[in-house]
Amino acid sequence: MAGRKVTFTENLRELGLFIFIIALGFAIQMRNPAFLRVSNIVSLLTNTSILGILAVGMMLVLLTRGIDLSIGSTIAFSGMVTALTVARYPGMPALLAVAQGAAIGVVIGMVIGVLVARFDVLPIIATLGMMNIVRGLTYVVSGGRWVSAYQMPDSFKALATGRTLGINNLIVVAIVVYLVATYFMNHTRTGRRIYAVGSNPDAAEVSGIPKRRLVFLVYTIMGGLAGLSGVLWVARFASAQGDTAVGYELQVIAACILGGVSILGGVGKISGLLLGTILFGILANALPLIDVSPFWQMGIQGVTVLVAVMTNAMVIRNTERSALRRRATM
Amino acid sequence: MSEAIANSDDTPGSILELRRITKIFPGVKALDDVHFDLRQGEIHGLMGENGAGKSTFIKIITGVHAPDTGEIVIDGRKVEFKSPIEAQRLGVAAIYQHVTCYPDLSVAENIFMGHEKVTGLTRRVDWKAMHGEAQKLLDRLDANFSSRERMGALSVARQQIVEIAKALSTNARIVIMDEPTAALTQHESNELYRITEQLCDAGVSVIFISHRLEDIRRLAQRVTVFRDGRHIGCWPVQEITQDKLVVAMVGREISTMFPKRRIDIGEEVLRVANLTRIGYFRDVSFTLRQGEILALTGLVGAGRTEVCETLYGIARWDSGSVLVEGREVTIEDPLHALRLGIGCLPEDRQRQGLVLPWEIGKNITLPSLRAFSRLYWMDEDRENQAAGELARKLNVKASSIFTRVLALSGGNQQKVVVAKILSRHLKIIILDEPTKGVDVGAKAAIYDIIGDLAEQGYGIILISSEMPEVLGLSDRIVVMKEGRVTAQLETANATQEQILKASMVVDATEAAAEVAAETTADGSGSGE
Amino acid sequence: MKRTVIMLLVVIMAVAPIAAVFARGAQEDGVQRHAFVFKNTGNPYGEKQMEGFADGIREQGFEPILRAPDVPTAEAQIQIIEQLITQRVASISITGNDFDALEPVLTRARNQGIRVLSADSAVNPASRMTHINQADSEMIGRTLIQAAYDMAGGSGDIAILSATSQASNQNLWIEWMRTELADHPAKYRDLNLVRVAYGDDLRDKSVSETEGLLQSFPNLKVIIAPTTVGIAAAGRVVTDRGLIGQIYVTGLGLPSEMAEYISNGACPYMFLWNPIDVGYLTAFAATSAVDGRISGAAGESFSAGRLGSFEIVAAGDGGTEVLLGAPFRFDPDNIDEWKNVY
Amino acid sequence: MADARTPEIRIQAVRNWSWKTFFFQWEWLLVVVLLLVVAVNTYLSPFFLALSTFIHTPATFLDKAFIVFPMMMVIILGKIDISVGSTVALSAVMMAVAYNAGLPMPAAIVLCLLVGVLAGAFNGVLIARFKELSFVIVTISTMMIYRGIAYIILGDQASGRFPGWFSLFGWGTVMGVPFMLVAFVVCAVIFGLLLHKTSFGRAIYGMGHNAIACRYSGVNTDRILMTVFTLNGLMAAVTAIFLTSRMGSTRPNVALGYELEVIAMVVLGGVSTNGGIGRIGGPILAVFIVGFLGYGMGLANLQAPIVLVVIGLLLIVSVLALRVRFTIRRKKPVV
Repeated sequence: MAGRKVTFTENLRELGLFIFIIALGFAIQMRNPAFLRVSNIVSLLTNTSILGILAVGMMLVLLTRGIDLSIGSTIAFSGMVTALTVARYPGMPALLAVAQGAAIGVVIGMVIGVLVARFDVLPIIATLGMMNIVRGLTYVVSGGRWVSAYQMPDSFKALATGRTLGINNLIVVAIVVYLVATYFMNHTRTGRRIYAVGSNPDAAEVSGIPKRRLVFLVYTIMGGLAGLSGVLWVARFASAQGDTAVGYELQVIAACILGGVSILGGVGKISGLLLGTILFGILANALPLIDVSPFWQMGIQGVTVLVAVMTNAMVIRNTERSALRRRATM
Repeated sequence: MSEAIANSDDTPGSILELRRITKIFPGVKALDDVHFDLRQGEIHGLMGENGAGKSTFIKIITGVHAPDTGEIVIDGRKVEFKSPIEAQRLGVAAIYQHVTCYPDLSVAENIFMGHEKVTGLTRRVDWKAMHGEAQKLLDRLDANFSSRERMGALSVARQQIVEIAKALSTNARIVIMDEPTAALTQHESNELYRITEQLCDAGVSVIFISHRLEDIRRLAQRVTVFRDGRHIGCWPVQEITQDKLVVAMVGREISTMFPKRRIDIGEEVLRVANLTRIGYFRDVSFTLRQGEILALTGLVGAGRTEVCETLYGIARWDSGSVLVEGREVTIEDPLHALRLGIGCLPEDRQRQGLVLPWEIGKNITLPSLRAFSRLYWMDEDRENQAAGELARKLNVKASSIFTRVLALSGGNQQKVVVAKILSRHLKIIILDEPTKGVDVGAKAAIYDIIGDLAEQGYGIILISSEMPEVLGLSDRIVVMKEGRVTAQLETANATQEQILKASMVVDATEAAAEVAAETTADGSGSGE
Repeated sequence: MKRTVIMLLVVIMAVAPIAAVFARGAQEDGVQRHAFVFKNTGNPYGEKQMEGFADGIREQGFEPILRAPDVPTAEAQIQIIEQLITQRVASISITGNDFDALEPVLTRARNQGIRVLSADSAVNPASRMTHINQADSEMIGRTLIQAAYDMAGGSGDIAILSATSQASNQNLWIEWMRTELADHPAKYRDLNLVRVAYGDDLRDKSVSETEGLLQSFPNLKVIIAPTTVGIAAAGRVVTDRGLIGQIYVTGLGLPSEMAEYISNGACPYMFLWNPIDVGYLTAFAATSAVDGRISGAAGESFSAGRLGSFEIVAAGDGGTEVLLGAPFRFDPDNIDEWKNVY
Repeated sequence: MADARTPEIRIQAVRNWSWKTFFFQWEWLLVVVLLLVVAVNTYLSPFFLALSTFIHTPATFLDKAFIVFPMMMVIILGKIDISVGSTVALSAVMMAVAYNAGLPMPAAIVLCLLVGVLAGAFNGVLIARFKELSFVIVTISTMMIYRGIAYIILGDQASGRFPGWFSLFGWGTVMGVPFMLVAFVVCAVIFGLLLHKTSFGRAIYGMGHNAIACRYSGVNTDRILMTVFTLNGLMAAVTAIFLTSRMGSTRPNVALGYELEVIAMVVLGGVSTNGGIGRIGGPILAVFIVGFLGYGMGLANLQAPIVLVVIGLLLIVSVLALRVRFTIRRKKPVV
């Protein structure tokens, strides 16, 4: 019995988020019937998929009580370098470009990983520093230029616009990332140990879990996903510029937190993350549809995040109070 | 004491032996030429004051630290651990007081973290096998909760059981328990004794570390004492008296633990009537008078701490009344409580009592910053002087009040917390488990202080799970069980049996009736 | 506190000897230096302007200084101008991130004898001698509406996708677009300007906004985007969605960014001036101002190397300006020769 | 531990002065770095070394430095406030709009401060009342909300046209010294005293190490939390005044990214994001290090990306140095 109750409380969050998304979708649909059209749903998912991919990496980082502020810069850097490469060697297979971008991200992630795991630099500081460094390097390698659509071979642009099994590639990549992440987090030892490290780092240390190696791994994965996203970003918009994705990290973190990932570590589920990302995607994509003045958008996003987390807190408080009342009958 | 060491050499059946272990940390010799041996199926008590080197000792056995010199022998073979995993593989497991649990993960995962069950080919986590195995282990320990429960939702005692299950799951042959009973009540401790003995019957050897002499007497066959990183002696438990053991730990005699003093009990300072906080306790009533020590006892979780937290303004009560010196009061927060003259020595010294990285002096004056400042401006000279005086009065052992609290032993830390309370003018002092995790020498000092306080006319509420403490110190005893007061006794007439009965015995039919009655009461919508 | 004071004292006392060791001696070689401050770094359009400016200055035997902050804000430009004042440059030409906000610092520069001009994106008349305008704002606004009319075949919805809501250039052009629509109600009877959307010059946001436009207005025929990021994003969406031939994109954009969409028909044609020429012209205006040939008053004229002679005219904002010329039209016929230039 | 065994030592109440502890401080490293920055700048640009550089140029980077003080308190409390940049924008916009709507300028300035205080207090109340919400999420959402409100009010406009005397805040001088520098020094003294000499400051440090213990000791932790966040809002409004005065007009997107710059300076100043640790001198030195570094590299006409990379490296290298220092200093394990 007791076990049941706990599970219910813990799924409450996802349920609430789900209901909120449905309600929001309904409200938007009332204002603009174009919202639930298939083409719009597809474009919404396409535009959200990069956010979703990054959110997976960020969740891993947050699970270990870390944070990564450098991903916007990593996206720009990996995107820029990859774009420069394909512009110079148009014959390069697109998948190789993807691999190159991801590898660049992995290297940046490894540097952060070393700083955090080996030298115990606080994640917020290490990534703040790397954010500046990598952004600066992006401008340096590009020499202030952009790489434009005509310079990129079609095969490269097709990465983001092509379809696999009738579904846009970006969505396919996001789905694959989510499936792999679900498996990784729930069914592999490493995944579960990442939860353990975030849940109680000291315990992890004494029970012989390679805490530092896992922290290193987490930032490496985050870097790799950011690098991958950089390539997808550039392919999607068919342009690479130095100021790509400035400040994007905060959106990713906000999406994670909406999805129930705790920045205090150890707590967060892929299912919740998915809902949080979708909600954020709707906010970013649907507001233009319902004729909301662009000047209201930022305020609305902020209020939604605040209301969502506060409602969640209230619901949990109430649940706990009623649980207490039940207990009071002892 | 050298005669005691002799018998530890090459005893057949010795499963673990540590020889001439020395471990030096920068600036401190944590272990100095230490011996230890553990026999097959034995429960070996390990005692020593805080700072005696026990923790380092555990870390060396479990492979967290490597010794500087000396050797570890398991099953007659010399071993060297490069990581805790290697120690685990050789069958060494440690159960720490509270550090090793993952509150956000399930019980099964807690048990198998680090050696998860995986399926053969894909190496994926085999949840079914893990839960099945975990449930089997829990059943073996007679635990009545599920392996799917979230660890953080369990009581300390249950977490302890999970830890033991974890040790069993690694097929550990050598289990180290580090003060497992520190956070447990008598009842829960008894349960733990039973499980530990069960372990030994199954051939596991146990190193049982505890501050409580009672644990050692009940469980252990032999006891080893460390002091200041040195091995003092090792005796069969039957052959050593309690006093001798204390002397070995402290290095000096403690004549009387509980000096009986005759104190004049004065006016009533506190009256609590029908105090209720839904979900925690209900209808709690008692009074407290000047110079009186009122013991509040019962099992952990009986609502003792919650009552005191409510009186100290940490939480609000839902109904009932509190009168301080005859005037009815509301208590909003601890500051309010302090202004009313109520002070509190909280249960968890390190978390609630002290700012650990701070100096002694700053800690002492924290509750009375106002008194040492004018318009927020601190008068540091006056502050230091007052802090020094209090520290001297309580005999805090440190070179100056600028020593960090972090570096003090548990007992001295507790003295600092007491000094904090004394830095304000109070009438009522709540002491929540004042001797928890404190070594024997300091315990006596704290008892002494409590006596002094009563003599000075403070009304004292003492929460304690240790029966000798309750009986030895208090004037009256209030026993709680599951949020209710079940007995109020004059200490002079009280017996241990009476108290235990009031705090533990549950009459099944009576309990059922209570539940039924209150469900309907709740249903009628009385509410908050 | 005591500590802080002591440390500060140490810093102050140590500065002098250290300086003595490291100072190379302020060498003033007498070469006139002219500075150009663009909106932000990493913007190819700006790089081309700076390139043109540098060419123009070097051609006359002076030394160019090219600066741009890493973020497109007025705050950052103020810092750069302060640094330029300290360096005692002869002139500062700036592409303003804000119309008014640079006035105090530019006034300070002028008080120190530095000639101040704005180029491309103006600062207010009080803080500049004159403004080098790429093209007549009125002409841009009206031309874009005429282009939309042409592409829509005279009827249908049109929408504007702008940069940030504060971009002064874009807002001015949008105003002229509205004026053009209002001036000829009969001609544009069936052309509805349904919305002005803002993509903030961010790729992702511009794409979202474009898709929002497509979803909300099924009758949409033309998207006018007077900004490079916006027009490229719109071109991208139209291409991706297979809407080439149904929805047209036009506006102002870099040929390199737009080459793809002009070739594939998503954008039949669009306009821009040559940023290299803007910079080049600015260079000659700056040097002319420094040696006193022009004071910034309307009616004065100066020669600008290979571009010929230019006259200063009164501008709509009360100041004066120099017009580079009419915007250049890029279409499938000429795009290939321009896409590699800028 | 050994001294616990020697019973007859009477505990001393007098602090021993030690040269070792005095020189073994983070701030000295910052002093060295600052001197290094001066040296490198002098080498890079012939214009750097002048009295005016040290007296006048601070005005170019001091605007955000006013937030460094309260942000330092926030970080000592173990929290972070990401919304300050937005608070600057909101209070600046409110001031400009109010003035242009007919409010006299002094009243508009008061309104600006009031808006900052309210914005900070709102953060504080949310964080104190909803303990289960993390400060990160609260301030990320108010970051969006405050700037969002600024956009709603001003849309695509810039607002300004202030009276002439208003520009004195950012451009005026007192006996040859910029008013901003004077104000900064005054704030530094006030906040230094507040942090190190008052019971308020003591409580902040205590809460940074252990908020629960402080609550049990009768410290009004909620009120201190709210006060500190309110101060943060107030100083953000002060920054808004100086920034607006220097620019002469304002827009909803001013002060973008200030929060990260401020946090970086505070951390570079040796304030630990774990809470409880850091002295006022560090962040002050850090303000000048970052400021002069950027200024000097600008004088040498180095491009912005290089400056970004150098400041990022400085942050990481200095924190690495901080790590090394703590490893050296930690002598005893806590047994």
